[in-house]
Amino acid sequence: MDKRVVIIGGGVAGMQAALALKERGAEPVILEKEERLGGKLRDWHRLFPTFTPAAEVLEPLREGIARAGIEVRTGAEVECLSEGGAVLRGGECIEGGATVICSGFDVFDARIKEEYGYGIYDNVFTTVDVERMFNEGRVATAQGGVPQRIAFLHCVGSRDEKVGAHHCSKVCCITGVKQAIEMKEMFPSAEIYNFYMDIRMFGPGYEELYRRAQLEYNINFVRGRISEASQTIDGRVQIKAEDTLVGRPLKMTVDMLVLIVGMKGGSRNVAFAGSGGLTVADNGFMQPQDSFLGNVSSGRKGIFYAGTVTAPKNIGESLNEGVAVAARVASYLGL
Amino acid sequence: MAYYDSFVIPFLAGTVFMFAVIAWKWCRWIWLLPSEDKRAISKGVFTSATPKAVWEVISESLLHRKIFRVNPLLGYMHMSLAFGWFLLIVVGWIEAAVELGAGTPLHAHVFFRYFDPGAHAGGNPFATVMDLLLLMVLSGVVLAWFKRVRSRAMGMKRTTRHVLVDRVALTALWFVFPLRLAAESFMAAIKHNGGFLTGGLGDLIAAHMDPAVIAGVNSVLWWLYSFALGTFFVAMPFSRYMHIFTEIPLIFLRRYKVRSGDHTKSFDNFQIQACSRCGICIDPCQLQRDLGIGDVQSVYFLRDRRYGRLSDKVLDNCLMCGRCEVKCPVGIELNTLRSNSRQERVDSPALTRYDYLKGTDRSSGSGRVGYFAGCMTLLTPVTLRSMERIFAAAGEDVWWADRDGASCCGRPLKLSGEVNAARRIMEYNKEQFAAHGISTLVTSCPICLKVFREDYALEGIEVLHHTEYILRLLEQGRIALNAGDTVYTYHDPCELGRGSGIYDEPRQILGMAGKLVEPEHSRSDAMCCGSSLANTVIDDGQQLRIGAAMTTELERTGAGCIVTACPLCKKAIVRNATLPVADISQIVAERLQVSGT
Amino acid sequence: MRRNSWKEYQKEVADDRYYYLRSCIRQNFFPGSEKAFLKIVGEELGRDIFDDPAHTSCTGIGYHSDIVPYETIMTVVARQFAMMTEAGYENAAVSCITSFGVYTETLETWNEFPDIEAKVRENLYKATGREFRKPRNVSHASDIIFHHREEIGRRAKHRLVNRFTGEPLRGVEHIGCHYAKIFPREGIGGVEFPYVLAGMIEAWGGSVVDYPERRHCCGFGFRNYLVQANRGYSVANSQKKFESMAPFKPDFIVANCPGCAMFLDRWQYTIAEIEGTTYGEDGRGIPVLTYEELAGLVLGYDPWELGLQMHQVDVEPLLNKLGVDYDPAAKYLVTNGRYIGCPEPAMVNMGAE
Amino acid sequence: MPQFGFSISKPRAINLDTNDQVPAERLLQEVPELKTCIACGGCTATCTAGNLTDFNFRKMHTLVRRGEYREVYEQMDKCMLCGKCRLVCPRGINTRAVVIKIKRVLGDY
Repeated sequence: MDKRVVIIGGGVAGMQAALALKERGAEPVILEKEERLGGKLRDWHRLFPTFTPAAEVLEPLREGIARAGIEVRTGAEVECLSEGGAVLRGGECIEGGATVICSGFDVFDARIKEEYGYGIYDNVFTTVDVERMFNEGRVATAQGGVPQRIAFLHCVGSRDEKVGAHHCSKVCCITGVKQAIEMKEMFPSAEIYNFYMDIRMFGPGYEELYRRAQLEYNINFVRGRISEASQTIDGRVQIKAEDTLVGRPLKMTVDMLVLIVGMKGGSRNVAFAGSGGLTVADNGFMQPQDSFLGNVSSGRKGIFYAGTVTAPKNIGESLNEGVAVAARVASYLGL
Repeated sequence: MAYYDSFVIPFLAGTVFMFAVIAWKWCRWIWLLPSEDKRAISKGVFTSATPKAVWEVISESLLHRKIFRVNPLLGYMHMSLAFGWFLLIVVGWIEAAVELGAGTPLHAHVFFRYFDPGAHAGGNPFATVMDLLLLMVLSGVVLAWFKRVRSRAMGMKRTTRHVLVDRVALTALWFVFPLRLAAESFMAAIKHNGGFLTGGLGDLIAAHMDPAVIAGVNSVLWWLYSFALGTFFVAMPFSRYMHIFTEIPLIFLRRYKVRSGDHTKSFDNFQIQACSRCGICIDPCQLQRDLGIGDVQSVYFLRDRRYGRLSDKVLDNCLMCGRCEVKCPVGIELNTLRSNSRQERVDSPALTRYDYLKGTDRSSGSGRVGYFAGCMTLLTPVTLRSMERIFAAAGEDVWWADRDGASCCGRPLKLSGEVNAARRIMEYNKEQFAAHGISTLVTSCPICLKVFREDYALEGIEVLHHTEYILRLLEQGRIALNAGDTVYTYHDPCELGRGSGIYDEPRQILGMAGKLVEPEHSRSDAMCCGSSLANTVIDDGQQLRIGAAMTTELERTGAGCIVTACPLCKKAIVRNATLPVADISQIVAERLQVSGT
Repeated sequence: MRRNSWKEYQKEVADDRYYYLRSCIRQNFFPGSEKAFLKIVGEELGRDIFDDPAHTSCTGIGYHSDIVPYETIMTVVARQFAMMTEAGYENAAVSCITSFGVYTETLETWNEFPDIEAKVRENLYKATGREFRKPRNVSHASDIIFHHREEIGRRAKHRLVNRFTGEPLRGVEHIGCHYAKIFPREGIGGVEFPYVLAGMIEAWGGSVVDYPERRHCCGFGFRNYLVQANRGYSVANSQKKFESMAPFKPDFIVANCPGCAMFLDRWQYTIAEIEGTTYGEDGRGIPVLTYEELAGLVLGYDPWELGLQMHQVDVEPLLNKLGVDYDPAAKYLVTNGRYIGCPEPAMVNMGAE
Repeated sequence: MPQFGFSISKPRAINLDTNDQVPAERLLQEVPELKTCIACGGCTATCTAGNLTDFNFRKMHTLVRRGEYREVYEQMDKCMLCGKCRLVCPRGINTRAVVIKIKRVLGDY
């Protein structure tokens, strides 16, 4: 049988899957649409809950790929699936004995929630912007000032009927806590507020980090969803929420409003489903065969999943799925 | 007694009964009209309104010109039945008068062939005309039967489901003309007094049947014919066929500028009973089209209100988008009637409900132009920002009524029926407008616009939607646009288009900014986005489906950007669209020419 | 009591040689109770108890009403101890729950902050020239009855048994908040499962009603009662308890706090007059006793000697169940035969008609 | 009756043993999605009336769902039905219907 395995997407799940497959004797080829491997993690600064630099996860993976001599096609955007592989933009077919879809998720476009003013007001940012600023080493308001008051808003694009997202993006709660702490470390005198509907701390060390955010970093957590934002005369952002635990409307002016954007299913999912005979779940992510024994299988022969293509996951879970899918693919190919 | 036979009794009894009931209804309704309506009538009678009404009666009640516009076949069906029957009566009356002399009793006209004294072997021109007319009516009946089976062929996807009294009247009506044909044909077999149709059939019958049998069948048929007429006349005032006569006074009253209003009144009866339940209002309804809700449309609302069994479900479940109202061949004020039904049901005095508004003033700035964003616009800040830029570019000093949140305009409350309570809010807002000395009030919300114009009576203050205001600035040269090559498609908000008649202004503005393509349904036929505040029944999923269907149509235009002019519509489209969606003010603000260039 | 967790909270109660510290309001509301206590401890049990005419109010009500500062009340307490020291006693027998709370709070403060104790000693000496030894044992009077409950039970003339049915009488016990809610270790049974009164009821043949609002305050709350406008809140607390206990059909309520006994009794009248609601059998009130009265009845004392005519809710139904022989005509006559007047008939006493 | 100069305070506790849940159930039958409310407070924060008065829509409909109806009708009267709350609700609740139905269930409609 063909030992070549087509891996769509060179994020953490795809790289991990390629490394594990190579170890098992397969010949993986990674198709990455960007110019470098790394996926969404390339734009990330540090990882929750340990504040591990993203590079510490990315570099060993990249080095491993290079050392193992795994074939990597960058700038290769997959249009759809073919019989036994993938079709690149431009029409080229890359085929093998199996295909692993590791195409990940899309970040919710915060502009859709117009009332929060992203892209309209200068000082409204997303968590992605904040990571970029951390990477650039300079966080400042649009006017170039030091933020004295920062508000984070949880669940932007998650659990919101109005944007067609019933699902919880799972990792945003802890991201909000992590970034709040990083902001506080950067601006010790700043007041930081997190506006939330529920705080869901599902992972090891997450709840502990939440507790530290409250206790050690004096991050304020207000149970209420911001309903609207507007720009003040000095370019700051006035936000309105209800402090639901008090039962009264609350308004405040902040120097930065950070929207904690959620994950949505990848924009290519529908094309993959159409061309590969796969199923897109109601939440827009790919539907694995089942949630337990078949969570890296698609239900179609020779097509497998790993990482956030099937649901919101954190880095650790995505990496584990890379290993898990390699085992499944290896047994499928009889390696 | 001359020209009498006992078979005419059902007909005569039915006729007397029908006219008595109709007379009673009309007299009562007119008597109960509010005095201002009575004054309007007495003022209008001796003006040109009366001849215009007469012409309208002919063109609508008899010829059904508006239905022709919906579908020619449907129009012909209605016209053949109404006008054909009318001519049958008129020509029949002339013929009877000529043959029998003036002063003959009513039934002698109607059953003239039966009482016809002379034999016209060969050529009675009247008989030929009457047969032609009968043929015309019969063709209408056949089409009506056909419509029951295949409504689509007549331009209607769905037809009305009728109540029992309608079915009785309808059945009787279907029988009237075939029975007339049969009775006159048998009579012609005896008397040879028929035209080409009845006479021809009569000859056929005479040739193949025993004369005694013919005589027996003949007398039974005349009885049946009279009975069918009588049944129809008895059922008629209680059925949808009441519209036949009610539409006539309605046309006159409307010409005399009598209208329905916020509160129910006697005039509403003329409108309600002028509904023929033709069902033309069903197909345009998006609740029907997109959600499959088929029992709340205007025809059912009017029917239930007429029979006093209006349920909340029917009354509340309407977008009041007005798509049916523009299509109604009778021109019934459907939204007004629905509103005043809601008013009658829920309105309470609530004199102190909104006292908290007194003394609050969240406005800022000052100028002759006031800007009222509207509650919903506060959730589409792009619009707000764009208006700020436009005002600044035009050098306009602006009084900002509600930039930091303020009172509602009152229309949502009014739409739910709470007119009295809404009035309190309106009074408060009016005081605000007056206190700040504005002469122009610009709003970005078509919902606010409509209520400002129609209910506020803002003396000395011109109310404009921002599309109108922006166009005016462009025409005056106070701002100018950089034209681009973007292809826009424009969605007409219900309250702005059908509600306030503003169709051209946004199109002119977009024409200056780029290229405009129209969706399949536009202007007065434009779709509703589904978010209408008038509907409190449908849930979010249902709103979404209506919005999705309408957005699909906009995206199918091939435009690069969807433009609208209502914050609610914008929100609804954004939820479904893959294309960029913008309020028209945003397009203008983005394309503003910087002064001096 | 099926719950045995009370045993985790035991306290030492002196067996003899008590210095009696009276309660201000009990002397007025239920004068027979304190008299009965002295008689039971002194005569029935043959213990040494000294009722010192020189001791004073502890000023606890003033303290809890923010009128008397803490420094002042500690000095008053110090004077009581000085009187006790001078009389040669070491075991305080406190009649009042408020006082009991004040004494325990003061001693605990001195224990934690010896400098405060030194300051108080100095103040007392400067003001009165007196010095004191801290008591070896501070017990509430109900602790002492609890301590001797078996001996009282052995001398019982009447057991807490319904003589018509032979069933144990159902008693609601109500513990004053300051008995154990301040320092759980100072109360028998602690704060969650207090046993001081329950132990008496069970020792004397009755059964204890364990109802959901058992731990709830009677509502006295000092400032809540003392300000007329706040009394609606005060009575609402008692009402909450009555509504919770009523389904258990209690035969009587016994309290160890002067205020609680007073309010549980009088508020039944108030609620009946305002709302027309009563909580006892036949539409009457539930009789409310002090623990001394309960002990006195068990020992066969005359109910009118015990002062039971001073109660708002008539106790006769309870006396009948106990089989107490009493003279209805003597209810409102004092020992010399003088008529002391009787209350107006009230719904709480007439029952459902 | 003697004049006490005070009345008995009503308990503040929500008593689910005794509260009449029938109106609450009727409301939830008519607007079932109200059950999905996660009390984010978006409605109350954006509320036109709530920014001018103490009207708290989230609290009011929660009270109704708990069978607490005292003063809810009067509070609901402050609502202007403008519908902003419906636009911001992440659960897609037909909040205007909730207002109308609460008043219909509790009041003089």
